[in-house]
Amino acid sequence: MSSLNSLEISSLSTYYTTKRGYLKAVDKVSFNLPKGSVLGLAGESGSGKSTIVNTIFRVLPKNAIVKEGSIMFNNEDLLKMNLNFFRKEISWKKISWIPQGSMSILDPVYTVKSQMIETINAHEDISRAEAMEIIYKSLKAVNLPDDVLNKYPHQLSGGQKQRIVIASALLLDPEIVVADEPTTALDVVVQAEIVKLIKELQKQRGFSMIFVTHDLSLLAGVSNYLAILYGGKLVELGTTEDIFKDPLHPYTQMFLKAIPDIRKWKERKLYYIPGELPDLISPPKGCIFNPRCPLAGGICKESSPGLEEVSKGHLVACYFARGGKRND
Amino acid sequence: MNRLVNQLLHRKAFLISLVILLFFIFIASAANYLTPYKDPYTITSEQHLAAPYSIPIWARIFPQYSKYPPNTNMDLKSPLILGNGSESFNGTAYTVELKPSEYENLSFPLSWNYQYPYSFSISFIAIPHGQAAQINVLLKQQNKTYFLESFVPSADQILYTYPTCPLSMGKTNSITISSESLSSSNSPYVSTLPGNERYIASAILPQLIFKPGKYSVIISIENIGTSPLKVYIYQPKFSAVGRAYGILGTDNNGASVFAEFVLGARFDLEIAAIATLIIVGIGLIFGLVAGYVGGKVDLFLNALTDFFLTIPGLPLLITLETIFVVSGLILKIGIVPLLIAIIGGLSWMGTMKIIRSVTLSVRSRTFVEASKALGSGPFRIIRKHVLPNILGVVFAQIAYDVPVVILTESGLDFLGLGITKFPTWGNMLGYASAYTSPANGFVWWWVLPPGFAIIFLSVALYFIGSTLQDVLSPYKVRGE
Amino acid sequence: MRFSVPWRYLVKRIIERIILLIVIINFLFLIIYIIPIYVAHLNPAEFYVPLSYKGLSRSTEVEAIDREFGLNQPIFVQYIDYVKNMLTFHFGYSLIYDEPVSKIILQALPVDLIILVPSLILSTVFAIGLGLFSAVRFGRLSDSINTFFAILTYFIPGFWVLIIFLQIFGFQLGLFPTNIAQALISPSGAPLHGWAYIAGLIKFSIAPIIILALLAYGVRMALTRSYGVESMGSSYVTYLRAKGIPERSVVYKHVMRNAIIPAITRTGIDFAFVIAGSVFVEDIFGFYGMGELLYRSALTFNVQILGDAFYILSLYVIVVLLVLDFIYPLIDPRVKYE
Amino acid sequence: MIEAEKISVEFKSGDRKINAVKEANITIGDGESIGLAGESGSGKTTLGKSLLALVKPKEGKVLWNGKNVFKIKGKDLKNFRRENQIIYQDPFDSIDIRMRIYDVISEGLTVQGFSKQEQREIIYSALKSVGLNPPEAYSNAFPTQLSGGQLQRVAIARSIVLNPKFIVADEPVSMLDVSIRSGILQIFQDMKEKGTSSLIISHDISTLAYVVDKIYIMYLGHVVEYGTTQQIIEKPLHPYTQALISAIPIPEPNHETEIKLVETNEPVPPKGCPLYPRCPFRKNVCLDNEPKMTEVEPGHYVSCHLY
Repeated sequence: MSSLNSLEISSLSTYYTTKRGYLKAVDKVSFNLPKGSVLGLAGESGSGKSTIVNTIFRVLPKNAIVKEGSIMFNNEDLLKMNLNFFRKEISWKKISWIPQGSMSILDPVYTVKSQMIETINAHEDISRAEAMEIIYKSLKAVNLPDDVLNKYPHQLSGGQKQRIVIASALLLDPEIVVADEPTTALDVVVQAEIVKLIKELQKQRGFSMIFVTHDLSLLAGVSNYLAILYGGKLVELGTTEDIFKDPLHPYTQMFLKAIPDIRKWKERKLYYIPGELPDLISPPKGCIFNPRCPLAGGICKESSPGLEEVSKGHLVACYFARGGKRND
Repeated sequence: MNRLVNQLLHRKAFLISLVILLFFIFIASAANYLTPYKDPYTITSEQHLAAPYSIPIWARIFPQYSKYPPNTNMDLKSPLILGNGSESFNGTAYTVELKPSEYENLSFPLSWNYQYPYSFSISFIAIPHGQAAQINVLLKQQNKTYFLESFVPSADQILYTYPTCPLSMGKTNSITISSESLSSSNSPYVSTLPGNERYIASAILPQLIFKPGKYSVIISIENIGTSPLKVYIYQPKFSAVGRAYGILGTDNNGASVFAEFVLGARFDLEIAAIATLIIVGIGLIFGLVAGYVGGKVDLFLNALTDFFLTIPGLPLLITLETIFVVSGLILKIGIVPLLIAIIGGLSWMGTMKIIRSVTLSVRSRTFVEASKALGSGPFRIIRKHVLPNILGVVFAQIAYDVPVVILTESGLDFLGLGITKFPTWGNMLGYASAYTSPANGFVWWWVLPPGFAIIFLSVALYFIGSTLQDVLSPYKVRGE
Repeated sequence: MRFSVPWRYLVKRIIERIILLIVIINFLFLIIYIIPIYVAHLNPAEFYVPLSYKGLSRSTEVEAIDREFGLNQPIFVQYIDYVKNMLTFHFGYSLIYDEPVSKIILQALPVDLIILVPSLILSTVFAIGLGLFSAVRFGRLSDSINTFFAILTYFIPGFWVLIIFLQIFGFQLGLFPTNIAQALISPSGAPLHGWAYIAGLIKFSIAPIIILALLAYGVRMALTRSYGVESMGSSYVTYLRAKGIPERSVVYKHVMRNAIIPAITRTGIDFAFVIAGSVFVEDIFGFYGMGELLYRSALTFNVQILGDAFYILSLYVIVVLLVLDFIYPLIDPRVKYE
Repeated sequence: MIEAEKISVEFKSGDRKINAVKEANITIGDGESIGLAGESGSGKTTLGKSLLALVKPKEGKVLWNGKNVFKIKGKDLKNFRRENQIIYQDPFDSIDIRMRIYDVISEGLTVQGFSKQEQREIIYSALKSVGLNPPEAYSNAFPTQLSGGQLQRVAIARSIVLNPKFIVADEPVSMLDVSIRSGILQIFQDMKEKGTSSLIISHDISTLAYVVDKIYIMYLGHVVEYGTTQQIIEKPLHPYTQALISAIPIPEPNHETEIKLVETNEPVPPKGCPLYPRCPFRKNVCLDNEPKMTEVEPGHYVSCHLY
């Protein structure tokens, strides 16, 4: 494992067992999270992004299995670790999670304070006063008044819950933070506030971050690197700048084009990707994107392209991407 | 539709439950064919079919019951003839010809493989021609002989030191010797018993006499006159009222428990069906109206429902019923319709609450508003969208309410506050518990079947209901 | 922890319950007075006066009754008197029992609590324990069996089980006293006192307590299970696990608290209605509580006692429900009280 | 064509009254395409539904061809329903999944009295026009067999079979993946070309800007600003509108969004401007007086004490 990376995911495959067979939610996905940087993990519904997060935190539902792959952290495979050790020493202490703070992410019958203290006590053997010290500090960091501590989750607004979830993630000063759709279901202005807050905290504390979202335009301002997922596969990986300036995969290209840009409203030209998402239980043969791809040729229906480096640090999984080698 | 049937048939619990339900429906609807009896509680001829508390016939597979006798009824045949007269048998009658002082014994073999019966009787027809005859009936086991009864013409009776019964010469005498009618005044054997036994002879005779073994019924004829005697004996029979009877034995009156069970099943299911219709009818209408119309109507209907939910149900049931009985109104209405009305009228609240809540949840779904936006009126929306979506819940409620009715009605019957004059599962349990005592032992064949029937039927209906709700409800509805 | 008293919520609840009480009194007036006397034109003496009382002539008795109950007054005066009497617990004197009605009721009321309250507590313990057991093992065979038995208990007629139990263990095997009178006397026939009395009481009540608990736990067990299952699959449990909270804590602190709230709430309601359903156990085990009082009044058509006992039962329900209204916000922080 | 005058809508939640919409005015002319933007809870959906008499306001009226839509009955109401349609946010919720697609779409036609023979043709052509080809295959399907995008197309087909003159679209694409959103919006643009007027409700002002002619901005039940799309996007006047537009993420690396509102827990003043607690430009007058709607430039109205 390179010392430059804080997390290395290689060839990760997570499937769900269903009555009709395996649902390949995540299929051979590999990427690294360079130290101190923000990696944007973008994809639409069914792309497998939340399955990746659940795999990292080992909280997959019962019908899910990790078929292959590893998630290396400090030269150790998170997936092979003893679960109790992982829960106590790695989870939250080293890698923490900012989930979508909506509806039911907090236990409705305990106060915010007791849930935060419980989190600290699960990992650190410290006094209540010390724990409260940490809690007050992290509340301050997310600009929340102290009185939210005595409230129950149903008494909080969406923005407040999101801040509490962020504060909780930072309690133990982790090395890596996984922000999982942290602004979905929030209003635009609150979203901007939360994104700004997360960005500032990341800069201040220097943790590495995986920022998972379906909203590519959000990532433009947040992440250093981008990983684009489609149908459980990683289709493109590179720096944010490279991908926005020069997207190589047809999916990325069309995806970017479909995002409305307020600066271009006068053009009044809307783009979209025709067709439907693939069925992940019986995926199309060949490239997963081929049924919707305007470039698809014969080979695309035959075999699935691997991720190849086109220019330095810019990888794409497409036979026809510019510069990509064509074997047929 | 096929899809639904298919889904239903793939659920084991549903199939088993369906079989159980159909079984009870079969019993109930075929009640008239399964049992010849109409009402063993009030029609006395349908009682005393066997001994009170007779075990079921099949229970004799258990060792402690293996020697219990069933009802027995046999023609006595192939007698051993002893005596100095002459006799002949023409296929229907035995003809005994005796000169004065001659006698003849017809000794019919009887093999008894059981413990004592509840009662027994020996019967035959005797036509004596001549001056005078004495006919003695005896029961003999190995070396012990029981002199049951002696028949002589009235004029000759004073000659004997033991009890005798009159015999009409030259006429047809239908002679029946029954253990229940033997007493010290008509039976030589009984008159020899010690005093205390003598008084209860009719009850204990079978116990005193019968053990498994070989017996002979002896009809002994003696010419006590001075001229030749000719006696015709027809149709000699032995019968015993057993202590094992039918499929489910008998109750304290010796009436068939199976008949009661079957009649009870029909009655219970009928009552349950009608009361459930009332319950689901009220619940559905109130629930739909409250849930769909909302506002003040909902407020009112909901408050009404809460009122009925708050007053304690069983005491109210008891109070109401008593008031109706006391005030004599029951005479105009009749207990059955009253029970149905009271149970139905006091049990709809849960159904109403559930229908209301699912109606509210369907109503809050956008497709209902979409339908309104397309121009549909409220009745169309209820018919096309609300009802089809809550259909599963309605079916489930029907299935859940039947056990509620049966349990409530059985409870009242059990207490003696409901139906007492006609068999129901509830009053079967009530009577069974009233008549089981340390002395009678645990009359399991009477106590268990109605209870298990209630449980099986209820559980089956529960599973049918929950499966229907599952399969017919596209959206998750929490059943509580 | 800071807790503000939700005044508005409580005042609203109190008013609601008082309205309910008044409606019940009116309802009782209707069925106890109007129906028998004015609809069925029944002579009230029929159910207030025994056939003979202290050698008084029948007409004197009836006059006395008319005076005592104001039955010779216009109906609206009777109505006002009735409401007044109910609210002030002036139930009058039962000539049939030759005792004040309130005394009869007061004697019956506490008898129930010996058996019914402990069995309610025990059944709650069963319900929560077995419900959580099933929730944690959701979908496995042990869950299915456990749930099936809970459902089965909904439908077992209580009186039936009690009879069978009484027959087999009481009469045939002689393992426990079959009625309370037998339990409270020594073998020589003298009444028990002190510890022996309490021991006798416990020996007598333990069987019905357990049976009633087994018959009653089902609904709350299913509630605990379904909320437990929901809680196990909820996103906050996933989040707690990701936060590294030990599984024991997740299940016994978070899932349990969420799963038992509905069961506890339900226990409160069952507590309110516990006496109402006690007729069978009292009748079968022969102890004289409210249920038996109602039952015997019904059998002897003693309308006076029936109406008053029914009123007291309803009042008990209302009071318990009102107390519950005060307790719910403490158990479940989500109860809306604004 | 449809004109709302001083609409106020109140909801009861338990014992609390919530003013979902307060004295809102909105006019939709023939063939116009209007956008209604604001954050969740701003009352935009409620206002949209009251235009179609699907929500009953406490006060105010909505005029349709001069008639108050809350008073019309019978035949008039039926006609009103036919001419004015709505499309919802969540296609999974707005379609009864017990019905086949054909029956879903035919419902409006049946209610409006079209014969069975007429229906078939109309339904097939509607399915084609929303891009569900071949219509025979789709019309036999059950809703559970379709994706969200396809279902939303069905929902649109259900509305357009009635050939409405006005459509309210309540967040029609917010539940859908970005890559297919424009496919749905395209249908709206096609309808607009045919002269159907529409009110598109969305929290996403950038999407709105692409498709509508005029934009109304709502905040806490109040319409705070409206004007042509150009006026609103390029020259937003109300501090809230400005904040809304500057908070939109721009798909360009290293672009910083600006946050122009103040974070606060102050309550909204009962009589003053609803934005008062969060407004960076607030003055004393804003605390006590609700600003009035004023026309700052032709067709551009704003309700703020700054103007």
